[in-house]
Amino acid sequence: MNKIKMHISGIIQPLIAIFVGLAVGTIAILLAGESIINTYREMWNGAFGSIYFLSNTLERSIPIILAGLGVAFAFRAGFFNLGAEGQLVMGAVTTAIVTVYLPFQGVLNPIVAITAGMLVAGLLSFFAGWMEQRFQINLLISTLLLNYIAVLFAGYLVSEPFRDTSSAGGVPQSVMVDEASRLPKLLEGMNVHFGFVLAIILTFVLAFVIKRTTFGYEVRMLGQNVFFAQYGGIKRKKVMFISMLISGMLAGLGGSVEVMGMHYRFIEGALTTPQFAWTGLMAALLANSNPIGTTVIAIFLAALDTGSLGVERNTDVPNAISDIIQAVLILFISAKFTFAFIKSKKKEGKK
Amino acid sequence: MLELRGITKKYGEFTANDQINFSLEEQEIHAVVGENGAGKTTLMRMLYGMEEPTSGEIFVHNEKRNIDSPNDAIALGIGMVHQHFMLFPSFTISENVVFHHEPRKKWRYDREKAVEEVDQLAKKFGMGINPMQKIADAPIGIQQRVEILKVLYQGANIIILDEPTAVLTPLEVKDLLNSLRDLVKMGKSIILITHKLNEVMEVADRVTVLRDGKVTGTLKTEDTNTEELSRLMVGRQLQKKELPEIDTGDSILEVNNLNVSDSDEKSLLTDISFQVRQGEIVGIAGVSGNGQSELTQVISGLLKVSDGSIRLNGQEISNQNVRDIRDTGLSHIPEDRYLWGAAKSASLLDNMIMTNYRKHPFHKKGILNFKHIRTFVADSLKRFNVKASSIDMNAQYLSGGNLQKLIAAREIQKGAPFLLAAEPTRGVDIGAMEFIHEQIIEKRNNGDAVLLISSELSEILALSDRVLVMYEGKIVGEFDRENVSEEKLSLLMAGGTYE
Amino acid sequence: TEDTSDTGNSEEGAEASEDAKRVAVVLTDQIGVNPFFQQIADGAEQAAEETGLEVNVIESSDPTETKQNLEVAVADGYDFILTATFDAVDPLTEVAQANPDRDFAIIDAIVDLPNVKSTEFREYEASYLLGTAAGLSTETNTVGIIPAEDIALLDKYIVGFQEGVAAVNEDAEVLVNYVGSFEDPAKAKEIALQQHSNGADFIAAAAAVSDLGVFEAAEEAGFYTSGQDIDRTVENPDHVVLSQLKNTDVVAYDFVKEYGEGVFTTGVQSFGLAEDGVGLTFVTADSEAPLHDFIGQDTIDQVIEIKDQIISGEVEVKNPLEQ
Amino acid sequence: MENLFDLSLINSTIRMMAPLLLAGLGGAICARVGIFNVGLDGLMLIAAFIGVAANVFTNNIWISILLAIIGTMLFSLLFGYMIIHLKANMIVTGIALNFLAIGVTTFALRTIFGVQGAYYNNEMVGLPTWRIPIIDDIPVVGNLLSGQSPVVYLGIIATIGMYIFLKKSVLGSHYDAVGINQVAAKSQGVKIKTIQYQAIIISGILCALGGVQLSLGQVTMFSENMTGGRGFIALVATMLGQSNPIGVFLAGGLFGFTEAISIRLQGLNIPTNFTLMLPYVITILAMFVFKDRTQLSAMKNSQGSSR
Ligand SMILES: Nc1ncnc2c1ncn2[C@@H]1O[C@H](COP(=O)(O)OP(=O)(O)OP(=O)(O)O)[C@@H](O)[C@H]1O
Ligand SMILES: Nc1ncnc2c1ncn2[C@@H]1O[C@H](COP(=O)(O)OP(=O)(O)OP(=O)(O)O)[C@@H](O)[C@H]1O
Ligand SMILES: [Mg+2]
Ligand SMILES: [Mg+2]
Repeated sequence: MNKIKMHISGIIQPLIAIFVGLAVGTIAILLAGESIINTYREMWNGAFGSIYFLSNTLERSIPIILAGLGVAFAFRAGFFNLGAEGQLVMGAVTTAIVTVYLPFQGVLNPIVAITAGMLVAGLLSFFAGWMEQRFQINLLISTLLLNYIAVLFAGYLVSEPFRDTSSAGGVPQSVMVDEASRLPKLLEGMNVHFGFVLAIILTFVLAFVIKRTTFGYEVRMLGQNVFFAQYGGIKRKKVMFISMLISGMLAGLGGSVEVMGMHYRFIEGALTTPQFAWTGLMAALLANSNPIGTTVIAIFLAALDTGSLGVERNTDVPNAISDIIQAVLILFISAKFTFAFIKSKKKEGKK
Repeated sequence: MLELRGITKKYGEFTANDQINFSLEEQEIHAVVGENGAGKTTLMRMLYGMEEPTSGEIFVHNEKRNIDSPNDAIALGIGMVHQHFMLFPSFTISENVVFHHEPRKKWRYDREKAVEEVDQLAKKFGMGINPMQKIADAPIGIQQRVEILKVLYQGANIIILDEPTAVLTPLEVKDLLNSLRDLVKMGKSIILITHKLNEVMEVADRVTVLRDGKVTGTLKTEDTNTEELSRLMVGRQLQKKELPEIDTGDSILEVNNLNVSDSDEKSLLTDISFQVRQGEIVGIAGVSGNGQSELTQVISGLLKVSDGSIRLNGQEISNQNVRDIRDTGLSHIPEDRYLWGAAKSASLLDNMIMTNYRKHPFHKKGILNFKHIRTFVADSLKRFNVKASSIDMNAQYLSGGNLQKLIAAREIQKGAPFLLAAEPTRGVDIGAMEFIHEQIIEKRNNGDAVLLISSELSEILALSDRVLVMYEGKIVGEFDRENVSEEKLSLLMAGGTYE
Repeated sequence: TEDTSDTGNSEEGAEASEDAKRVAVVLTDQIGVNPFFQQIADGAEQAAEETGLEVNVIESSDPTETKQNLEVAVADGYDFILTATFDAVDPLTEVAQANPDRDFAIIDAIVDLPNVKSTEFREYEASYLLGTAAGLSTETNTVGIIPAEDIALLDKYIVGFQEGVAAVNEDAEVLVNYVGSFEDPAKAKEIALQQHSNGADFIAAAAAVSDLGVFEAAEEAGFYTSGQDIDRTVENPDHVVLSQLKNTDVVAYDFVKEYGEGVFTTGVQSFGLAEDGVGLTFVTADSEAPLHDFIGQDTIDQVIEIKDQIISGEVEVKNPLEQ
Repeated sequence: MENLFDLSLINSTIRMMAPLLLAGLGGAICARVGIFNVGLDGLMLIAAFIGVAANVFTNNIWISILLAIIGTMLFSLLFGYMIIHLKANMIVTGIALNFLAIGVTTFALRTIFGVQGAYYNNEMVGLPTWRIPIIDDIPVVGNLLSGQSPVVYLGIIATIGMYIFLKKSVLGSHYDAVGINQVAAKSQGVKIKTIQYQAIIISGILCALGGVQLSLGQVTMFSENMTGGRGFIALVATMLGQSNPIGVFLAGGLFGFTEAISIRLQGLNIPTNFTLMLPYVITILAMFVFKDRTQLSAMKNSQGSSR
């Protein structure tokens, strides 16, 4: 009985959210004087209209998923890692530089380059963890601040020492990844690349680790109650370091595969402008840090992005509308709607 | 002056209170007893406006009232001391007492006046406190007084106390009960919730017994006795147990000249030496706040040793990490089940395997073996009578007594040669208490060593082969089971000397 | 999205006019970020109207989006796809290679493929002129320039400016301070005030949206400044006394018009002073605003002379990115 | 280099810190009642926009500020409703609010003014600068403290006012109580929701002032996303200042100062990206000195008060 109730409320909530989101969007579309059905159709088509569009959606979800998984993992251990953005960028820039300077190309090259990227990103996040552990530096602030530092540092790397000077553009970006070393696309002519497979595999690996391993158990218990974990002999320091490291590595991987599978170089701003890290953070929080939930929500949020591209291409609606719809959707998904409704109903019933 | 008629409270399908009738006379102490989860707190929360009854009526001074919020309750002269303290640790005592009824100069908070008023109030009711002290620095006994002062400050005539004695030392309990009597003399009426029937017999005029959300009897204390009350509470007669004589063996825990200081070099434990042998329960009696918590923590590895040695099972364990100490042979029932003992939002299963998850066959190569774990947890919970709907439910939905049983189960199941049991039955009903006591005794009978730390004197007396008394971080006395008496202990615990 | 036709929807579009060729303008950023994008869109739309083409302007906001928009433009059957800026080079290279039978053009960057027409601008020539004007006009012998970010791309503006100043005024000092963002007018204003307090009486704004902050500072603190890409002097002729010009609208217009008239050819074109692709207000183009006394006709005359020398090759301004 | 430290540096610091301070105080008042407000940036952006839009239509700076405050309050109420009544996750709601603010302002910029990127016009009336009579005449100090926009002075007054409110008033102590132990406050009949809404509204007003200072004080225009992440820096100031108004003031000041310095350091031969990093690096270093004691004591408290 209770289970059925829970299931229904689990479905009703997103439905209400989508309804409100679309309603607000409708108002905005009306204000802009466009056809509502047409706009929403374009939105749907842009996200899922064909295999091609689906592949774009999946491609876009890759860094969101990985950043989200990173946040989720640290969060499970009770550490709030707001540094996904910096980690994403450091992972990407490291990979982009290493891949070019490796003396060999081919399968091994991306493996080494991506591993290097993950390590650097992991160390960045580890550094924040270390400062917390050693000097009680608030993790929220340090990870937030390290974002700015990492983004500026990466920007420096590709505008000075590692800039691609071969082209006359003078924009801050690294040298192109050798064709032999790129991550393969999953479908000919489609954008979604091997990074998606990695993201999905890691989703399940993470779900497994958290749920079924002793380390995952330590992570969960530490996240639920530090004192209980200490009492039980779980070493906070060790679990914190490892989970912050893994968290950063996951976000870093998100950046690395974007470089090796999509842009084929590090371009300043290419990973920050789309707000991958923040979107990933929201996916993790909306999914209560459950890895599979995070990935599903990440794909949904990516679909909103690609859908808005469809709107942009084919209608006169300013694409700010999709920002609005997205924000409203997210606002209402996170709301505990059914609760409030049932409660108010009860009260009315009594009076 | 107060009457509840046909009060029912449902949480979804679950009925926490079922058609409760209850009345409180002028200047009466009316005790409410019942096992964990019987519905005592729920009933009082409705009276205090923190929960809404599903049905039923409340009459105050023969007028029907709707109490929708604590403000309504306070306005009607009802005050409540909650089972869990409702204090602000970083506020001073006076700030806590006057909270929400602060003396003011226009919009400004008149803190001086608050201190003055609280000081006077405390003097009037004979409660020694320092109004300027921070709650965070105040011992539990004082915090309890602050809770009562708060209610008095609000001018309550009906005072509800939800298990006020659960965390107090015998001396503090005595003080409290005396204060309650004084309060009644000064015209207050009191509802006292407790698990301790001797307190009921001592102080209450009438007693109402709850079982499974229903009233099973309302009696005058003169006309009843603890046996009858127990039967009404649990529906069966409780039986007392004796400690069988067994031979003690090697010493398992040896503490030598142990010193612990805090970060400001203030001494918390001074020159503690004692040992616990196989087949022996050593009880540590003492008013809480005299170093028992520190002793527990230092033995279990949660606190650093400044000087001295602790040997467990022949190995030095001072300043080792918790994991190594546990592996050396420690089981530990912590003093605070919600802080140290469990993760509230984790499942019973997760809570249950904390001591075992690193052992075979609980995992294979770091992967948890759920097949084994599920049967293990289900069996243990069954064996220890933990009432739970499923092993996957969250620990927070377990009543306190049941959670305590789970923790005891977890630690005793571990089969370590040494059990450190700190306040193992704090705030637990008689049924659960009996059960946990039996388990501790059985462990001793199996030839393991037990260090029992409890501020409950009756518990110490019932279980200990030997009793040590702690006062201000030192051991101030030692007794064998044969020649220990409650008076001697009380004296030492209060800092007095004996003989 | 700015359609000139009724809708940009592919099916409906085809219905609207059977044989109208369709042009997609894929921009790499939101139009508002830079007046430059607005110019391209305007130029393309005007040409399309004149030649009866259908045009759809599509904005992107990151490289992935740019690529996808190019791909979709191909898939949606647009006959001619125009894009711009260096950010589009990677995506366009890939898409143009994959679709050799489609026509593409890129403004302000080079993609060397048989089916792509490219244009680059020699902004440094205009910056040089701006520098000479500044060097000649300054009374404090201190001028400033405020670029958006410390990236090599913007050296096209900075180095040209510095060389221009140095060429006419050996004693003049050039202050360079970066905003760190294309879209932070408040910070740009702060920096401008700072440069002014260090003695600069002329400060060139080179930071897109952030320029507005420099203009405001000029008005408040009473110094002179210049705009970029389009003629900004009209906005505040008392303080924005010059504008460096980059006629992307002309190029966009030309490209679309050529395509509409069927005379489109691919290849690389370079636009500098000689081709009237870049310029400076009052020097290469008139302005609706009056010339400010701070610059003065004398200076303009001298700068015109320098312009002619550059065009004739007498004075050579090097591309700072190739030095 | 010789100009690294001069009077204009302090002036510049005060200007740069004003929006941070105001929004940071908004964050602080929320933190006091147990709300982590990540939406500061969005609230400022909304205010910056409404301030400019109202200015265009009314040409009156005071009405513009009033409307900005009202509009921002509505948005902060939405935030409050989501997290208080609908129990939404605070951080998710805050981030979503930021996204919403970007969307709404960009959309409105297009639909109302038909422009993209930035809007300004010469008829707009910016915030005046006020010369404070007596202070103005004091040689050095006059230059520093006088001649700022009224909102800057409001920021200073708000700091002091909030400090007094929290330390001296009864309501202020209730705010603290709600933040320290909600259940306990509720058990004493404190209306938690009311207090949280109050704090959120105050935070809305403060962010509105911060936003207005940005779009009508520092410059007189609106550009898309013109807060440029200042709301997040304000959040850092809130945390670094341990939600104490004076602390927030100092943290905001530190940030404004290092930012002002970093501009001047560009003259040296350091890559600009490194000078831009300075404020963030210094802030991290500052954390080593000003340990977040609230966090430590919160840990201790949770130990002490639990039984
Ligand atoms: N908010 C709630 N939601 C659902 N069930 C509840 C809630 N509060 C209490 N209950 C249930 O109501 C029953 C009675 O709880 P109550 O707190 O009144 O017990 P109690 O008699 O005070 O027990 P204890 O002695 O352990 O304090 C318990 O079984 C509990 O599970
Ligand atoms: N939100 C809740 N939902 C369901 N049950 C709850 C909730 N909160 C508390 N309870 C239940 O209320 C009951 C009383 O809990 P409370 O903490 O008052 O006392 P307790 O832990 O049972 O203490 P003790 O054992 O000391 O008497 C418990 O059975 C607990 O499971
Ligand atoms: Mg209880
Ligand atoms: Mg209870």
